Amino acid sequence: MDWLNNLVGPTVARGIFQFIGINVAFVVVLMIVAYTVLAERRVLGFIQGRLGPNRVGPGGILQPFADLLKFIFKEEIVPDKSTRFIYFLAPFLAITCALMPIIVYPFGPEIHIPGTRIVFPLVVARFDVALLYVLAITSVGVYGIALAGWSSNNKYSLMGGLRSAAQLISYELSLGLSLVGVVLLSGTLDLYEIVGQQGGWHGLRWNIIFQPLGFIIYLISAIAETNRVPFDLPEAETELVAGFHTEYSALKFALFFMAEYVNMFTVSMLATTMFFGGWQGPGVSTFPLLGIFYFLGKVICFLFLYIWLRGTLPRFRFDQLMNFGWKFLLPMAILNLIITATVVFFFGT
Amino acid sequence: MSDILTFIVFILLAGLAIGSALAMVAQRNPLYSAISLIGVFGALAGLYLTLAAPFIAAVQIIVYAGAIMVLVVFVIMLLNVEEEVRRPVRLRYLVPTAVLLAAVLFAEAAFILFYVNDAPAPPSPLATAEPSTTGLTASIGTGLFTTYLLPFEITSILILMALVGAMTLARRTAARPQDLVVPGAQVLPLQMVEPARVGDDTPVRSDTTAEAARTLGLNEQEQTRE
Amino acid sequence: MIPMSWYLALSAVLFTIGVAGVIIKRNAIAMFMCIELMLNSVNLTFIALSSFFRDVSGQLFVFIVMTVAAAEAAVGLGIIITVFRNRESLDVDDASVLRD
Amino acid sequence: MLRYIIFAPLAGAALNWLVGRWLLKRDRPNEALIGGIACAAVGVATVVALWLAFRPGTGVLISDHVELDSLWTWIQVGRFRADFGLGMDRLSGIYACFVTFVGLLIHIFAVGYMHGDRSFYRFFAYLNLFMFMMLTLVLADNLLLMFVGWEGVGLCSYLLIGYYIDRKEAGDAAKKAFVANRVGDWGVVLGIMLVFALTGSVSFFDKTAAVTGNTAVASALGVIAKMPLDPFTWHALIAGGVTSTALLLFIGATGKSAQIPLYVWLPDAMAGPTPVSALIHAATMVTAGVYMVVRCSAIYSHAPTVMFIIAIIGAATAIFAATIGIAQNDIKKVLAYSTISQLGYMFLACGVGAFVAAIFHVMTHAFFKALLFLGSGSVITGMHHEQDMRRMGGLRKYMPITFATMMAGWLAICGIVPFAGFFSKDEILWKTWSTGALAIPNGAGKALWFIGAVTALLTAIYMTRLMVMTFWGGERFRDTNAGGQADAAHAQAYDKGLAPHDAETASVAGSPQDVGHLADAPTLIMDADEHAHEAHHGPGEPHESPWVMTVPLIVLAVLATVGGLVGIPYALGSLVGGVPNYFERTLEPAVAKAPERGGAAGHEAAATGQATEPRMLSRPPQQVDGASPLSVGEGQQGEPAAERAPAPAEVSMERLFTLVSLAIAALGIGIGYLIFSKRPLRPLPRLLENKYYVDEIYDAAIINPIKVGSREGLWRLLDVKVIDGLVNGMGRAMRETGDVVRRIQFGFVRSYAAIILLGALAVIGYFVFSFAR
Repeated sequence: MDWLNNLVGPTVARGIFQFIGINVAFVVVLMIVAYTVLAERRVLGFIQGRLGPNRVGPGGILQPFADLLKFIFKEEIVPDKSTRFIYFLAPFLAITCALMPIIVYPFGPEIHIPGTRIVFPLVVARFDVALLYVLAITSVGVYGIALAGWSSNNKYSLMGGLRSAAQLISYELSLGLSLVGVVLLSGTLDLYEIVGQQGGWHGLRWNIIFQPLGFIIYLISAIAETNRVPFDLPEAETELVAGFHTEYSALKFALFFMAEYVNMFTVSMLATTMFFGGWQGPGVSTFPLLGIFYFLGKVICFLFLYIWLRGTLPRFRFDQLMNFGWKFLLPMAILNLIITATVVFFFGT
Repeated sequence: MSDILTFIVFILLAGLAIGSALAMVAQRNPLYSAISLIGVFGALAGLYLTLAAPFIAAVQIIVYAGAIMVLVVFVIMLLNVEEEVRRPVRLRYLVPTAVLLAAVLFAEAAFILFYVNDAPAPPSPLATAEPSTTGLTASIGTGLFTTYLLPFEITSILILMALVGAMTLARRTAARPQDLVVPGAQVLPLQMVEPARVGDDTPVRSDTTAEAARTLGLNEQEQTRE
Repeated sequence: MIPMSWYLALSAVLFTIGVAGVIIKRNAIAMFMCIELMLNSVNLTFIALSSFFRDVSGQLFVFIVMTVAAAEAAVGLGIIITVFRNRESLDVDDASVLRD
Repeated sequence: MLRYIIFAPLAGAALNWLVGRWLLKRDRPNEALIGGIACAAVGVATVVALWLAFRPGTGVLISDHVELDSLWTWIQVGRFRADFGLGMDRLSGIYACFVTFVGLLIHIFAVGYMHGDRSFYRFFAYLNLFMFMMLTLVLADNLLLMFVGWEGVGLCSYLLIGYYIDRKEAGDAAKKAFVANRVGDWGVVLGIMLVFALTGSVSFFDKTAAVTGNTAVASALGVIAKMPLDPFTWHALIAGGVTSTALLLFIGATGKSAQIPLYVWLPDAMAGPTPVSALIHAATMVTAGVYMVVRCSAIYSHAPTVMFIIAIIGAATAIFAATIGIAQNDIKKVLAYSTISQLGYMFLACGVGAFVAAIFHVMTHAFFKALLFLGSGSVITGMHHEQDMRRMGGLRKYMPITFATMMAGWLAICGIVPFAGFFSKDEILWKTWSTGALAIPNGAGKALWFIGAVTALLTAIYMTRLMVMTFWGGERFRDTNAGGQADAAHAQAYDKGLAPHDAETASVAGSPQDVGHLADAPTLIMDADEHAHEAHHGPGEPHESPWVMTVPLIVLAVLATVGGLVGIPYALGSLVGGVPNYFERTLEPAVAKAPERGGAAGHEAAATGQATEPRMLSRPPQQVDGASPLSVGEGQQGEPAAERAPAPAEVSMERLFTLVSLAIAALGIGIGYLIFSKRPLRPLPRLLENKYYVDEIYDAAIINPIKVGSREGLWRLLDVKVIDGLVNGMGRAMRETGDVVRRIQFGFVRSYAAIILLGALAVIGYFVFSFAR
C-alpha cells in the first residue's frame, strides 16, 4: 500500500489509518457497552433464578437495539422550572467525559500493516501524561451527574446529584493514589509503556503481583466512581426514586445510561492496563492482533465482575460510604503508597 | 500548515476563554458563572497544550476543573444559592468604577506589553530545533524535588493548614438539637432529654420531645426555655 | 508559531475581567470564582514565559499557585458556608456589620 | 573535705525545709528530731572543720598547709574567672572553727529556746541555711563566692529577724536590716569589680591547674601586695586605685558589721529570736566585715588613707554605741549596742594595723557575746518573754546557772583578768597606743587610745548596770506597772490593733512560747485550762531554763573564761614563764602587715622591710602540694614577729598599760555597781535613751525625703501625670484619630477591592511611567 504513502505522504497516511482506528475502536466499544447491558440483564436474571430478556432476536441478541429504538421514540419531557441549558448540557457532559478517555488506552501492540512501512500502535493517542489525562477527564465526569441533579429542580434529583458529587470527590482520591503505586513501579505515566513493561514471565510481571493492595483499593474506588452496586447511592431507587436522572427520559436518559456503562468499561480498561498487563498474553509477539482479544477478554471479565457484584451485594448507607472512603480506603491507599515508595527507594524498580 | 492549525486552535481557545470569562462575570446565576469558569479552565488547559506543557494542562483540569470547581458547584448546590436579585443597592456606582479601573489596568498592561514586545528580543531558545522538554513530567518532577523542594514542602504544610482550617470552619458547632427526641418511639436516657439531670439514665420512651417532656413532667422547664 | 505577546495579552484580558468581576459581583462565591480567574490568568503568563524561555521554573510556580488555590478554595468555601449559615445570604454587601 | 563543711548545713536546711512541716504536724516529740537534724548537720561541719584545722601534720592551724577544694568552675568569661572553690588557710580556719563551734552550741540552745514554736522546722531550716552561707563566706576562695555568702547571710539575717512573721516590728526590722545591708553591698560589688579591674583576678589564693582542673589562677591579693603603696592623701579615695577599692569594700563592711553610719539596723534586729541574735548579730555574721577587711589586709595595708578612716570610724562607733548602751532598758538592746561597740573595737584594731588583734577580739567576742546573748535568752525564757530589765531584778535566786555563766560573760566583756575579753581588748588598746602604722599620724594613736579607754570604762558601766538590774536588787517582775516598753505580747496586740489585754488570745500562735500570760493587765481573765500552770504560781514567776539551754551556756562560759589564754601577749606571757602567744603566732603569717611610719622604726624595725611583702596570700602554688613549706617572704623573715623579744622598755610600757586597762575595768564595774545597785531605775539622759535620735535623723534626712519624693514626685507627678498621661493620651489620641479615620472605611468588601485596585494601578502606573521615560 505504498501508493497511499506516495499519494498523500506518511503523516496523512498514518492519520487516515488512525481515523479508521478511532472509529473502529468507538464502534467496538459502544457495541460492547450495548451488549454489556444485555449481558447484565441476562446474568442478573440467572443469578436471580429467572431468564431475563430473550425474545428480541435469538436469545435476546437484538435487545440492545430494541432498547435504543425505544429511547429514540419516547417523548421528551422537560420539567417545568428546570434550568434548561444545564438540563440539556448535563447528559452530553456525562457521555463526553465517559468516552474521552478511551483514546489513550492501548488496545494492542504495534501493528505493522503488511505491505507498507506503516507501523502504529493500537492506541488512538499516545502521550506523556496519558494516565493524568484519564484521571482529569474522570474528575470532570462528576459535572454531568451533579448538574443533572441540580437542573432538574427536583429534590430527589438534587439529593442524588449532591451525593454523587460527594462520592465521586471522595473516591477519586483513593483511585488516584492507588494508581500512583503502579506509576512508581513503572516510572512513567504513559499507559502504552506501562503495558509494555508488564510483558513476559508468563504474566508474573503484571502489576497485580506487586500491587495487590493497590489493586483492591483501585477496584473498590472504581466501583464507587461508576456509581455501581454496592455504591450506587446517587440512584438508590428506594430512597431517591432514580437519583439524579429521575426527571430524564428518552434519549437524554439513554445518554446517562450509556455513560454509566461506558464508564464501567473505561475503568475496567484502566484496571486491565494498569494491573493485568493490558494486551499482554501468550503469542502476542507473534500475532500482534491477538493482543486485542486478550485485552478485551480481560475487560469483559471485569465487566462480569460488576454484574456479579450487582446481583449479590446490598447497598451501603451514605454515611457508611463516606466513612469507608475517607477513614479506611484513603489511609490504606496512602499506606500502600508509602510502602511502595519505600520499597522502590531501597530496592529500585 | 502546522502554524495555521496552531493559530486557529489558539484563536478558538482564546476566544472560548475570553467569552467564558465575560459570561462568568455577566451571569447572575452563580452556577452558570461556575460552568463558564470551567469553560475558561478548559480553554486554558488547551492553551497549555499548545505551549507544550501537557503535565500542567492535565493538572489544570484535575485541580481546577476536577476539584476546586466541583467544590464550588457543590457548595452552590448545597446552599441552593439564588440568583442575585436586582434591588436598589447602595453601591451602584461600583459597576462603572470597576469597568473604568479595569480598562485602565488593561491599558497599563497593554502598554507594558507593547514595551516588552518592542524591547530587543532575548536570545530565543525557540530557534533551536529540538523539541522542548520543559513541559514533561520528568523535568517538572526533577525541578520540584531538587531546586524547589522547600517551596514544595511549604505548600504541603499549607495544604495541611487549609485542611484543618476548612474542617474547623465547616464543622457544625455542637448546637443542642431543637428536637431532643427523634420521632419514632426512641428510647433515650433521661439525661439526654434533660441535660440538667446528669447521671439519671432512666429510659424514656416517646415519639416527640414534647411527649417526652410531658411524660417526665418537664413542662415548666420547656416553657421557661422558650 | 504564536508570539509570546499574544499569550500575555490574553492573560492581561483575563486578569482584567477577573478584577472587574471581583468589584462588580455581589455574590461571595462569584467573587471567589473571579479570584480564581485572576490566578489562572497569572498561571497562563507563567506557562507562556516558561515555555518560551524553556525554563521549568514557571511551571513549578504554576504548580504552587494551584496548591495555594486549592487551599484557598477549601478555606474560602468553608468561610462562605459559615457565613451563609449565619446570615442566610451570600451577598457581601449584606455582610457589613462592622460598618455600623 | 571542705565541701562537707558547707554542704552539711545545707543538707540539714533542705531536709528540715522539706520534711520538717510534715514532722511537726505530728506530736511535739518530733521537735527533738528536727532539732537533732539541724544540730547534727552543724555538728558534722564542726567536726570536719576542727579536724581540718588541727589534724596531725597538715592541720591548717598547726602547719603551713592550705586546704583547697575546687568544686567546679563557676563563671568563666574571657579573662574573668570565678570558681566555686573553697580554701582554708589559717585565717579562715580560725573563723570556720569558732563559727561552727559557737553555731553548734547556739543550735543546741535554740532547741530549748524555740520549744513549742509553731514553725519550729522553719527556724532550724533558716538557721542551717545561715550556717551554710556563713561558711561559704568564710571558706570562699575568691571574692565573688565570698560575696555569694555575704549576700546569703544577709538574706538569712532578713529571714530570721523577720521570723515572727505576724509581728510588724519584726518585719520592719528585717526590712531595715536588708536595706541597710544593700547600701553596703553596693560598695562590695563595686569593690570586687575594681579588684578585678586592677588585678584581673578575684581569687584569694594562687591556684595551680591541678587544683582548678584546667587553668592556673593567680591571687588578686598577691598582685596587689606587689603594687606600690598608695599615698596617704584624700585624693586617693576617688582615684580608682587600691585606696578606692579598700574604701568601697569597707563601705560593705560598715553595712554588714554595723558601723557608723549603717549601724542602725542591728539594734532593731533584736526583734528576731534570741538565738538568732546570739548567732548572727553577735558572734558570726556581724564579724564578716572584720573578716573581709583582714582577708583583704593586703589591700588595706596598701591604702593608709582608708586605714585611718577605719580607725576613726571604729573608735567613733565604739564610744557612740557604748554611750547609747548605758541608757537602754531592753536587755537585748543593751547587748546589741555593746556588740556595735565591740565591733568598733575590732575595726579600730584593723585601722591601726593590728589585724591579728582584731581577729583575736572577734574570736573572744564570739565566745562572750554569744554567752551573754544566750544568757539573756535564758533570762527571757525564764521571765516568760519579758525583755525589759526594769521588770526584772533579783533573778540570781531563780536562775543560778544562768547567773553564774552570765557573770563569766560580764567579766570577760569588762576586761578582768583572766577572762577572754581582757587579753583581746588589752591588746587592741596597747596596739592602738603603740601603733607605728603609716596610716595613723603621730598623736592620733594616743587619741584613739583615749577613746578606746573611755569606751572600756563605759562598757564596764553599762554591763554592770545590766547585771545589776537583772540579777541583783529587788524583784520587780511582780510589779505590774514597772514596764515602759511594750513586751512581746503587747507588741503583738498592738500590731493587731487590739487592746493590750486581748493580747493573750491574739498572740498564742506566733511566739515561741505561750506569751499570753505576759499580758499583765489586772483585768485579764484566765482561761482555766490553758493557764492552770500560771494560775498556780502567778504570772511572770521566773524559772531556770532546761539543761538543753544551760549546757551551751556552761560551755560558752568556760570558753569565755579561758578562751583568751591562747593569745597572751609577750609582755604578760613572759611574766608567767614565757607562755607563747599562740594566736598571734598562728595568724601572723596569714595577714599582711601595715606599713610603718618611716621615722618611728623603734618597735618593729625588722619587719619594716617586709611591710608590703605578701605573706601567705602570695604563697607559691606548689605550697598546696606541700612541696615547699615556706614561702620566699617568710623564709626571709625567718621567724614570726611575735616570737622576737621586743625591747625591754616597750615590754614594761605594755605591762603598765595592762594595769591601766585593768584599772579602768575595775573602775567601771565599781561605778556601775555603786550607781545602779541603789537605784536600778535611775532615769538616764533622754538623749542617750533615745539613741541620739539617730533613727529620727535618718528618717528626717534620708527616708522622708525619699518617701516624699517618691510619693509626690515619682508617683503623683511622674507616674500619674506624665506616664499615665502619656499612655492615656496616646489611647485618647488613637481613639479620636480612629473616630476620624473610620469614616473612610466603607464597610463593603467590594469597595475595598476597588481601593486595592486603585492602589495597584498607582504602583503599576508609576512603573509604566518610569518605563516610558
